[in-house]
Amino acid sequence: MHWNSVGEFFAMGGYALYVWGSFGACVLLMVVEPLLAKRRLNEVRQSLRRERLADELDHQSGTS
Amino acid sequence: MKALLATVRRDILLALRRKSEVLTAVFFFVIVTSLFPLGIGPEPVLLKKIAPGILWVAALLSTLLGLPRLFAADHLDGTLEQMALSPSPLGLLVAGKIVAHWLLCGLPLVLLAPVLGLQFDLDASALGILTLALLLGTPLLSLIGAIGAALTLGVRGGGVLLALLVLPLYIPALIFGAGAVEAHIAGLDVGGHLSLLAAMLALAAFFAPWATTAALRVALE
Amino acid sequence: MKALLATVRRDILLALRRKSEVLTAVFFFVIVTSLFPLGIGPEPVLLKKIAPGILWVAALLSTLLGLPRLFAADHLDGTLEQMALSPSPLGLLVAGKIVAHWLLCGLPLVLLAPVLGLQFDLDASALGILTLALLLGTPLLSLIGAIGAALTLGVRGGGVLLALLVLPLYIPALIFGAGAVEAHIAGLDVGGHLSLLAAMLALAAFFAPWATTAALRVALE
Amino acid sequence: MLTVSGLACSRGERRLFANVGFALGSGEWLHVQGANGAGKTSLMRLLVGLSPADAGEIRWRGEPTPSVDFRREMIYLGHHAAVKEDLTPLENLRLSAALDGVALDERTALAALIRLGLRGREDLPVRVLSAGQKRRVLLARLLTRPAILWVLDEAFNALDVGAVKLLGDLIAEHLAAGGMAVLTSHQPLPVPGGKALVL
Amino acid sequence: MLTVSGLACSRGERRLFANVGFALGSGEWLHVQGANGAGKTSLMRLLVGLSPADAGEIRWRGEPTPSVDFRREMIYLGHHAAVKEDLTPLENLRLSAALDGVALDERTALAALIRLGLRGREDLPVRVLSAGQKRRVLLARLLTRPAILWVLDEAFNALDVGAVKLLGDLIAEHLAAGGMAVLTSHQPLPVPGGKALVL
Amino acid sequence: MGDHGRFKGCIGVSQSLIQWFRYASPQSFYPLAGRMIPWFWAAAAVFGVAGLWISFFVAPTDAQQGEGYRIIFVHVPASWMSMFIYLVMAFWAALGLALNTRVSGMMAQALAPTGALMAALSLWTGAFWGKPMWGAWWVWDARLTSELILFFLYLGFMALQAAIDDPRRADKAGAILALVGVVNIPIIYFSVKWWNTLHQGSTINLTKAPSMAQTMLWGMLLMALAFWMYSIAVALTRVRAIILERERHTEWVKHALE
Ligand code: HEM
Ligand SMILES: Nc1ncnc2c1ncn2[C@@H]1O[C@H](COP(=O)(O)OP(=O)(O)OP(=O)(O)O)[C@@H](O)[C@H]1O
Ligand SMILES: Nc1ncnc2c1ncn2[C@@H]1O[C@H](COP(=O)(O)OP(=O)(O)OP(=O)(O)O)[C@@H](O)[C@H]1O
Ligand SMILES: [Mg+2]
Ligand SMILES: [Mg+2]
Repeated sequence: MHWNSVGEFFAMGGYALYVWGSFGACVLLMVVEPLLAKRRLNEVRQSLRRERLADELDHQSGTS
Repeated sequence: MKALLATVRRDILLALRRKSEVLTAVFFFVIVTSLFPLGIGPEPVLLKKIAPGILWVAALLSTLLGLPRLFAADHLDGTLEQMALSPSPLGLLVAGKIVAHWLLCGLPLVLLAPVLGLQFDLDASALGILTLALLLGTPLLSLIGAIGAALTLGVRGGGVLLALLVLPLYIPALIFGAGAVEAHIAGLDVGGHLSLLAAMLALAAFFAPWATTAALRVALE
Repeated sequence: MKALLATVRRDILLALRRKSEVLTAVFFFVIVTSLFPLGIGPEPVLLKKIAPGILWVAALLSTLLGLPRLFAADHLDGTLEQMALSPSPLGLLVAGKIVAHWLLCGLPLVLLAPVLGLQFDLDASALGILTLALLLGTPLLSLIGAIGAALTLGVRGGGVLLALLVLPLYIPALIFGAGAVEAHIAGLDVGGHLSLLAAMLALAAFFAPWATTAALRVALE
Repeated sequence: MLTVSGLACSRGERRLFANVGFALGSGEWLHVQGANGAGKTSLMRLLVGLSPADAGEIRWRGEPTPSVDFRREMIYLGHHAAVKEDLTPLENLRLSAALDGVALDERTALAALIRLGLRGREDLPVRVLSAGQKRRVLLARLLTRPAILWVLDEAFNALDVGAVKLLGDLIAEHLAAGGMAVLTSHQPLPVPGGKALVL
Repeated sequence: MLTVSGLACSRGERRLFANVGFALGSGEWLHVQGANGAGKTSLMRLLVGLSPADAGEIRWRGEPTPSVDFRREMIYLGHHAAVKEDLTPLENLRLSAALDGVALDERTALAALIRLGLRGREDLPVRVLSAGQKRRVLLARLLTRPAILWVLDEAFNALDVGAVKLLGDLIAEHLAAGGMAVLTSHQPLPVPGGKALVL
Repeated sequence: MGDHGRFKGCIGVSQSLIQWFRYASPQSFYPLAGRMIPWFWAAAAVFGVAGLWISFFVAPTDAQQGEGYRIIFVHVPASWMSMFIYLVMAFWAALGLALNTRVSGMMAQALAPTGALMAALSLWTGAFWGKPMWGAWWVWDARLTSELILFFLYLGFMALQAAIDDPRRADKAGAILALVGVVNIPIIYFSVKWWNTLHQGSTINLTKAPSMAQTMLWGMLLMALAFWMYSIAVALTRVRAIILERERHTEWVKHALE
């Protein structure tokens, strides 16, 4: 452990912009991408559920 | 006027429907600008020197690339015939198509040029001049290009003949547009270059729709 | 084999019938190479330095410009369907079309490049290398381009998507092709560059017709 | 209202027709007949003003034709599909109305498409439709764009039996409402009456 | 010789047809019928091997189809004109024969064009021909390219009365010589006999 | 003769593999992927935490580059993954073309955005490294350029697929493009050898001893593992969505939602 303070850690020996810019971009994109993928999955599921509901309603009105 | 807006809306809708179209015109611009450093080699001083020329030539070529499609699709499927027969004046519809073309092919280049210029290590004020010159120049390219596209419509040899007709007319825009940035880098005044560009734009805005309409009528005969 | 020759003959006949086509591809090459001196300004040393890069980029762009038409016309009017159903193997007909494309768009560039290079003040031996590199490189451009043309056939976004797909694949040819001439000017050995180009050409000659045929069958489905 | 006199047309060195003349009043229609290559399409294109005639004149309400009034009151559907393959039938219809400067709400457009038997296809891109369905999308414009003179070149091509009957009915309704029509077709037309012009 | 069984095809989410089967022997022909959008064109494209079927199989002389033999013995003419607008009818005919690897001398080609009523048009670029004349150029291939199975999609479209009769005769001759044909058309066909397949 | 037997055995194995791929239906793959995803997330988290710990608290300051070198811990994994994912994508594409399996096309389509993301990260972090080290955000160096080409290939693949509506056709066209683009991978990898460039040469080499501090190497490897697990997890999530989108009209999807 060679950091003497939190401030020193964040300063990254004067390379803060570059180091944090890189790590930050990675973290940001790697958080956003799974969320987007997950949302895509949820959207399909949602629309499938809606369709099934509609099917059921059709069926009910058809038989009654 | 409503018909003009309707045309703009329609063309933009069509382009968006083909999703990739808008993005890829821009990609072409990006790729062409990055081809030159590859062909020429990575010397920063040399690259900075030729940057304005390259950006302008790339803008010119990517406008050119989209031109054959400006009227061709409408011509092939008969929509252009219908436009010519429409109660709205054909000139208005044509103006709408030109505006849409600029919004789709010209404006993105203007917005992107500063970013690409950055890669060539141009400084902020040079980038400003570059953007301004492109803002005046790209509508000019669309207007002149429309005349060429209409003249070569349905003609044998299409796209390449179009390039042959249009490129010479683009040369003044290229010289003054790239010249403005170079003059600025050399520390000279750029007012002259830019006002010449503006004058050419005004002239073209006045005559090009008219010439294009006439050429389209001939193509439809 | 007879079918291959028949395709070559047919495509050349069609191109000659549209007279302007052959000439204008060449004109495009000429005009693009002469745009740069206009955009960049007339400094002989600078121009000589960037000459190989510019000539190669121009060759690449003028090949690209003709690519969308490689299969499009045959697709639109249904001839491609007939080819796919013909008793002659489709791969052979496709190879014929690629050969014809090179004869029409590639070969003229090779023949013209020395003349244009002369304008940029390149000396005789550099011109020789340039011609040799183009002779190996332009068929490569046609082969790779054919794959792209087949993949984007009838797809929304057509021509520009094609550029997006094909240009990245052209980059190695550009680097080695222009690199050969630059290396020669710098007094280095060019054998490595040229043999790499030749290797890429052999690879492409082997795989491209196959990939193109597969892509065409997909497009026809 | 439409009077044509002394019309002549040649293509290449071939004279297709000369001295063609006719007049159409409200409720009347003209059947242009002739073998392949006789010049029917050429005549139609002269009529609507897409190409100039060698001789003769065409008057609409007494005015020489390519007038704005004429363009507003005439609709021409040719050999071409004239629909955008990437758009849906509904979008095609609404956008072409917008270009003509005609207001067209979604309801009317949809009704027209359904009348032409495109129910369930309103939201597909035209590209995937069958040959006959593409023609129907074009024909839907007859319902959404008010016009007095209908100029239809081989409009019955590629249509199935039901659609042929439907289009016949549409034309008959249009004539009954005081409209006019100029038609070509190689099949017998399911529209009663009509003058014939043989080229 | 042509046996089809259990053929199924869907487009998008729509099932166009399933379990289509038939057999054609020498001298027989099949009339594929159905409303616009029923799937006639789609069926033809499956038959000739342009697109893959969802299920089912197609055999020619007992072999599964996209075989070289099948391609040699079959000719398919679709909705498209499939002629080069810049070439003359004669050039079109000879070049397409060359692509198929068939020898075709000028005399035979000319005779075919004349039989199809294109006399005097052999040397015009196809671009200037009328709609019906373009179709005739395509149909001339039936005479110059020997084939056993003719697959013709709406071949009677755009033809005038004389040409319809002529094509009917051609088909009848072909059948009498032991050929086979699969046809679609919305009009009644001037060919006697024939099985019907309604989609 | 013994060889003969082994040869036969080989055929048997490859045939059963082919059978497996052929019947690896979306229907059975969908739940399987669902069960695997949490494990990959967990692995990604573990490796990620360990890797970050080493990158920031264990690895020593570099003698030449100071703290700036720490970018290596994201730059190299992202670069590796961008190339590796392309290879995997091309593998699935080839499989789809050869065996006409449904899952392969979906896998290729699911991998592309993640690959593009990795290529973008490689470019981004490289640029953020280049500015302090070389004094420029971007230079037209061979490796940088070929990585840019890779990024464009990913974009091209996605644009091509987006431009074709029929999924079957989109898969096949995409597969052909992916296979053609594979030539770019060796170019990226060997570019530092073939041209004398600004970019770092290989530090990891199978034949030579690593020229890098042991702890740095460990940090890089752990981060690479984390990126790897992450990529698998995201791609599987996306492939599940794609399976449902494409198979929405089949019976099994209606029951798979419970
Ligand atoms: C936008 C700019 C950059 C791009 C696109 C890029 C791309 C790549 C790629 C693709 C690799 C993996 C290739 C391999 O492992 O052989 C890599 C590795 C590496 N890069 Fe970069 N890079 C960039 C900038 C930089 C900079 C500025 C530095 C340092 C000054 C750097 C240092 C390294 C190192 C040390 C490796 C590991 C090499 C190895 O271990 O094999 N890169 N880079
Ligand atoms: N340059 C030319 N030289 C000679 N003849 C020409 C030329 N251009 C066109 N033609 C002829 O002019 C005629 C044009 O006919 P048009 O298209 O009007 O026919 P149509 O009656 O509509 O036929 P169809 O029933 O086939 O649609 C054709 O016979 C064509 O061969
Ligand atoms: N993606 C899709 N989604 C839904 N339906 C589709 C899709 N693609 C095609 N179709 C439908 O498939 C059918 C294709 O029909 P096809 O072209 O085979 O008809 P056809 O019988 O030849 O008709 P025509 O008589 O009009 O030529 C059409 O009804 C079309 O609407
Ligand atoms: Mg006609
Ligand atoms: Mg059909």
